[in-house]
Amino acid sequence: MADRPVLEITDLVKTFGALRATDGVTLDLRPGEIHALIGPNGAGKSTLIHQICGTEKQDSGTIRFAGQDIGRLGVAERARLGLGRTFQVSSLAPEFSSLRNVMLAVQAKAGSSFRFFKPVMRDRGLIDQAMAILERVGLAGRANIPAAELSHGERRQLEIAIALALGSKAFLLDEPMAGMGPEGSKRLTGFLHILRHEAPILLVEHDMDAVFALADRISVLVYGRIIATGTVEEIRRDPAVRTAYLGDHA
Amino acid sequence: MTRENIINLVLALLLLVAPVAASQMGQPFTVTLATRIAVLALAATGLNIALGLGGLVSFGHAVFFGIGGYAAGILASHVFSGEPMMFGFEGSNQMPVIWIFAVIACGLAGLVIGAISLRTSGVYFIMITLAFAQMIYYFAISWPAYGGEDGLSILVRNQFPGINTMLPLSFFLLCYGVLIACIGLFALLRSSRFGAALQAARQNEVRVASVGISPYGIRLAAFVISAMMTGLAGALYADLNKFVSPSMLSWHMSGELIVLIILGGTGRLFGPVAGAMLYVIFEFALGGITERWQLFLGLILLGVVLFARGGLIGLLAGKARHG
Amino acid sequence: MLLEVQDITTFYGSSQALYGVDLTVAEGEVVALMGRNGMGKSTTIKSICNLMPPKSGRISFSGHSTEKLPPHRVARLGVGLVPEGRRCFANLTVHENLVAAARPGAWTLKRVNDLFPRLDERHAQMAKSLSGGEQQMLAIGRALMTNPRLLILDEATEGLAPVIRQDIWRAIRSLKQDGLSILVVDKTLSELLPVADRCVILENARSVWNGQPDALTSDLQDRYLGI
Amino acid sequence: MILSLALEQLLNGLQLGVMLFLMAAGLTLIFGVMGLINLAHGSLYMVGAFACAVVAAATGSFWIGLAASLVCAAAAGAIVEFLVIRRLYDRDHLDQVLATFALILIFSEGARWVFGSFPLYLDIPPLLSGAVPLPGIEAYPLYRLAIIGVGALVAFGLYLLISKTRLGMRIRAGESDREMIAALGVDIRTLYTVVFALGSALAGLAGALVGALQSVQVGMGEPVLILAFVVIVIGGIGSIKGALVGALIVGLTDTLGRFLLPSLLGLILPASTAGAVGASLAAMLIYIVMALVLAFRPRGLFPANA
Amino acid sequence: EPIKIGLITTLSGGGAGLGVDTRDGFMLAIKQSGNKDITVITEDDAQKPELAVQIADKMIQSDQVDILTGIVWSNLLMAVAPSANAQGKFYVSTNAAPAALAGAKCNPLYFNAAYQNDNLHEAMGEYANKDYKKIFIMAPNYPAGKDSLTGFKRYYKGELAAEVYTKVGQADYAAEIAQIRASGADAVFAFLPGGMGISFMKQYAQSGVKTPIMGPGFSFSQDVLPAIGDAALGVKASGQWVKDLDNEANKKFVPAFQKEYGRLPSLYAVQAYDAAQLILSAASKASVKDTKAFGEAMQAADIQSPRGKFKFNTNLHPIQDIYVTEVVKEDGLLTNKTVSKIFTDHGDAYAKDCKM
Ligand SMILES: Nc1ncnc2c1ncn2[C@@H]1O[C@H](COP(=O)(O)OP(=O)(O)OP(=O)(O)O)[C@@H](O)[C@H]1O
Ligand SMILES: Nc1ncnc2c1ncn2[C@@H]1O[C@H](COP(=O)(O)OP(=O)(O)OP(=O)(O)O)[C@@H](O)[C@H]1O
Ligand SMILES: [Mg+2]
Ligand SMILES: [Mg+2]
Repeated sequence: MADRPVLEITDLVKTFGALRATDGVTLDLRPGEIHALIGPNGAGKSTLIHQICGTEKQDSGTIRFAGQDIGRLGVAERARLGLGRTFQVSSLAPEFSSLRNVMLAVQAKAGSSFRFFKPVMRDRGLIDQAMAILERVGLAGRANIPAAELSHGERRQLEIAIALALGSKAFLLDEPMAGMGPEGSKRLTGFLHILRHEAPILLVEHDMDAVFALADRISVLVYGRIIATGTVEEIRRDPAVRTAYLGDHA
Repeated sequence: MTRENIINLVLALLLLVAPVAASQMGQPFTVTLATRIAVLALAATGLNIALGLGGLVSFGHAVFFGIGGYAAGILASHVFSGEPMMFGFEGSNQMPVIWIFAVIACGLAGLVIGAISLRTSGVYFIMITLAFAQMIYYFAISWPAYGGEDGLSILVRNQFPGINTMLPLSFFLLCYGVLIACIGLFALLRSSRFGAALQAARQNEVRVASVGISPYGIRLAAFVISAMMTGLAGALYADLNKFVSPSMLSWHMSGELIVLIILGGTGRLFGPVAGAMLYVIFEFALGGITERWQLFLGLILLGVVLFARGGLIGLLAGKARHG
Repeated sequence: MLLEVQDITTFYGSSQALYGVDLTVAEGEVVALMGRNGMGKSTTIKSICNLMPPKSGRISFSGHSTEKLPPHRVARLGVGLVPEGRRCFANLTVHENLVAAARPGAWTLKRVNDLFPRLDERHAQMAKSLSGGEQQMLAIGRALMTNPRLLILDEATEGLAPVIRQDIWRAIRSLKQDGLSILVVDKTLSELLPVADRCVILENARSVWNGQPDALTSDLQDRYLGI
Repeated sequence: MILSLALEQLLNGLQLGVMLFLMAAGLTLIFGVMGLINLAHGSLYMVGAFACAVVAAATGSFWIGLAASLVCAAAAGAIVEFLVIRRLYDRDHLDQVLATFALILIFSEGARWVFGSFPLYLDIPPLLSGAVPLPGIEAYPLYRLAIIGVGALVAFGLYLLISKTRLGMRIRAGESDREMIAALGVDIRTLYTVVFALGSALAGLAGALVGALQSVQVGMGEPVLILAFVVIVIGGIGSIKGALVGALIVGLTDTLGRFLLPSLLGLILPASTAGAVGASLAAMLIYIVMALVLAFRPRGLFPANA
Repeated sequence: EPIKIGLITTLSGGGAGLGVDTRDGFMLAIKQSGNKDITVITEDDAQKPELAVQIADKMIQSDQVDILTGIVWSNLLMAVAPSANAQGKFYVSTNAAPAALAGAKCNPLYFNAAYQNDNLHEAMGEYANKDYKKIFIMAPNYPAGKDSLTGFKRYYKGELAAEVYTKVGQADYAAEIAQIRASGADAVFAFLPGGMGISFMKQYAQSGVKTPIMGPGFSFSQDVLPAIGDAALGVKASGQWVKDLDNEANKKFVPAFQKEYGRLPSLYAVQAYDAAQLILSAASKASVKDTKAFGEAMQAADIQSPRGKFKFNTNLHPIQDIYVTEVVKEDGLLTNKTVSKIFTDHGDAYAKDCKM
């Protein structure tokens, strides 16, 4: 793991009024790893993800991604550089079918959204790529169902499919397991094991079984500060983490 | 062939056959009505790109309609009066030249208005587009050079190479041709990658941004294309009436364009055609029967919104499918 | 019986989402509604609240049929809903969320704040800027403030930190002790089963199994829940 | 003299602003709080003015007319809500625009059917007629001062209603999630009917009050409608404070623009041209201001939910 | 021989009052004539130029009318009349009279039975010379408004306190009234048609400013006076027709109109009444298909106008007397009373540019 980190965050600060939601966070993500970010509700995990993707602007601190300072770029630009994300609350194009949701991502990756004439539904290349990805996440059977009609769990799967289709260089997953049944969680866990070899994953998750099974490193965020970083075993034993977060789940 | 396609074909044929037959039977006015339908449908098709596909409810599209109209009126008036416009340019009474002017002018106007307006969204967007339209409306009313509120007459309809535009039927066929071409363009746009991104941006802006497509750029492009198409319709409308006036720029006009689209079916390929047919025929038929026609028009519109969701096409062809 | 659901079918437009669900909740009972993703749990709940009225079948709440009742009348019979996805009122403050729909009873602002001190800390903040877990607490608190006879929790612990989740289960147990009836959907069986008096399992939008938690063998779990 | 004119124009701007606020108050209530674009607001304004004119003519009392305007507009609003509007809350803005556009046609032609095409007579009550001297100003119409008073009262009352009462909370909750507030046991349908009627009553009140100063005729609501939209959009939709500030900005810009622009241009152009060009600019001014505000603050000056 | 007349006027929307009077005045003359050969087709233009064009097209193409008439507004007239003339149809204007059609663009098929737009303003300019030295003039900022002030200034010799253009459709005049107060003018000339005038007058009466007001007759004609109320009392206006004019035709016309429609006629009604009379008189002399003969018969203007003398200028606009009136209350009803005659046989400034 001597490679240079893909994503490096240094001294990030974000305040909402009097609240320091992110309070000097320094964190990195290295190639091939799953780095779990855990912490109590309201600790600032999603806020951190928002700043990395650009939906919120940090007050100070730097964010470097793939060797470039991305702290000032817009959301779309960062996504084009290869930051893939899922949302804590599913965010899809509701009228589009699962397939078309993924196709949109495929076309976005190709940077070809200013093609005005060729009909997408006759674009075999586009469709095949999207279908392949739907198959990987197990949604192929629901390819033609509008996203609005998918159940909660299926939407989460679709979000992952979109992130995959973007061929991202790093994944930021905000609670991907939330709302998935035991079966789905199991499958997703297996899936993330494979995904990590494509690109490293920053995983925010409250499902400790999944986190313990997956993470190479865990950082614990409490009140906007990282209070501990370490391997699964180190974190499980850390008394501060137990009181702040894990409780008797260890 | 889907049911919607069949309906579209029927509408297209109806709009073509009715005036041709009427003109054979010596009812030239039907041709005029049909031309009006075609031109309004074209304007609404333009708006449909922004509104139907992109969800951009522009309450100021009359600006482009009016600019297109004034392009025709102003260029023609200089030919007529013999005074050069600027840089020694003489004006023109050739439709192709006028159309190019109209489309470019509207494209530029669309770029400026869109670039500012698209910073906002939702109701704010509705209102800022209206604001621009009102600015230009008041400007046109009080700007004396081209008639102000009194408007500007085009004494002789502009010409198109190889066609005698003074014949109502020829002029209709010309407008019809332009309409069909633009509907074709709309269909292409809608099914293209650009169209996919545009429609996705309407449904969920954040999603589109986070796959790496800037919704702003996509929308701006759509707005400009939409403006240009509506502007082209404006130029034809001026020639149809042989007259332009600021009322082409008024908010009523913008409202009417929106009404046409919803009446026909928002985002549907032939929605504007169906809407324009319905609207013009109502206006004409009701206006002939009673002075209170606006009351009945209001009731009919209300009925459509409340009970025929998806407009006429939605009623006949069912819900739109998105692949 | 407090709640009786008999063989309901429900449609989203023309697509059918429930094909015959039976379910009862007795006074003071905690019933767990289980099933894989997309099997119709949330739809059943929406039907009970008449947010998605069933097309056929019967629902009655403490003897009153809820047929044709608007949702607010159903709620006033004593159904408190914590919906899937929280659905807090984004443009209201935490405090306002809690009191907007409150009805008098044992649950007061103070009691809810004692249950979730975090809500008290954030009382003046807009709900939309709360963290996910905070919103979840708010949704539960909001339902309790209506002083329901039946509390319906649709994935109420989703996205909560383990400590908080334990708090919430503790709260659910104490509500149960107080005699409140609860219908609960949750994914974490290890936490759910100890609380439940009875389980109902949905498979392909039908209720297929109904029994005590101890009777839920690992064979059954494998077949219906994919574990 | 100059100073007194400037002072008077400032007061005029303020007064116009308050008048605009009165017109916009009902709209911002319905629009901001219930999330409904109600183009028929101008029609309810007209209903108020007509009711006041007709009843005042019949009874000889402006005050009874004023009461009638409140009642009629509220009743018209409640009926419209019951028959039409309540089917539109879940629809997108587009359907709302079309439906309420249709309502404008129906109201206008309906009113013409009943009252004919000629303007009606409605005059200021004797109690409030005439002008009074103010410090620095020779004379200022009493009625306009009264409008300032009523506007301020309405602003304050609405503010309290929306942000301090439980009713207000429920209405706002309904805006963010109607289904959910119903599932919690609040009869949101009836509540919305009440709010809509209230918004309509405010429109009617404005119609009656302003109608006494202006021409009471079919179509009087349309210019008002657009102005009212401009006002609430500048201020930020749904915010009573925003509507008030927006109204004052529009009132002052418009008054001062009409007055100053021609004079300023007069320094460089011949008087008659300056008058015309200045007036053209002045007519566009509020729209320019609105575009500027939105270009820099895309959600208005005081976005309600920030 | 049958004649078909298309009457396009505004019967819905804000300006419908004027259209209703136009239609009623016109139909009164047709009815009185008892001429069964004449058919009148009436349609509403809703004050929209596009709609007016469409209706005109329909009337010409499908109904095959011989004569169009009835439009109230200049901008609609500009949309309809030139193109109707180009298609060989007569247009007889009952009100609108833009300068453009009186001068170089005059047309042998275009008759104006009302006036030229500037006339009434010119009359007020002339009248103002008598009593006032410094006048505040004001009009809406659109072509008719500018024409109006130009017309006024053409005859007015004194000093202008200010020349103010207001927004079209403006409803609040506090700012202008303040300017009037500060200007030290000894009179105000305001051209504010329709609702604008009503609003202005009501507000002016409340303002405590006492400077006298004058304006063109149609701002204070019978259709708006009741709405302005007592605020209009004493206002001086100009008109080519006044209700109390002492001539035979007028003595018959006013009661007849009142009997038929239950209200007093306005200027618009008289103009339309005369337009119809002109057509009727020509119809009795020539065939409408023979445009030259019919046109000449029209130009002869062989009618008894309630205005008294009436004849056509070379540009086919009227030459007529113009009066100054004052708003008074008669039997509790506001109306205009003649004060004096200001112009005798007055034509317009554009006739010299008309080469026919
Ligand atoms: N726009 C905002 N304005 C004010 N406070 C905010 C805003 N956004 C977030 N916060 C606050 O910042 C804190 C961090 O929120 P965040 O959503 O990042 O938490 P989280 O760690 O993701 O929690 P969870 O695990 O529950 O999702 C919370 O207390 C939240 O209330
Ligand atoms: N709004 C909707 N329109 C159409 N179909 C829907 C809608 N919501 C849900 N469905 C369908 O109804 C079925 C049942 O969904 P429901 O949400 O009740 O499942 P669930 O058991 O709660 O699943 P999960 O555990 O994922 O929340 C699913 O097949 C889903 O696709
Ligand atoms: Mg979070
Ligand atoms: Mg569910």
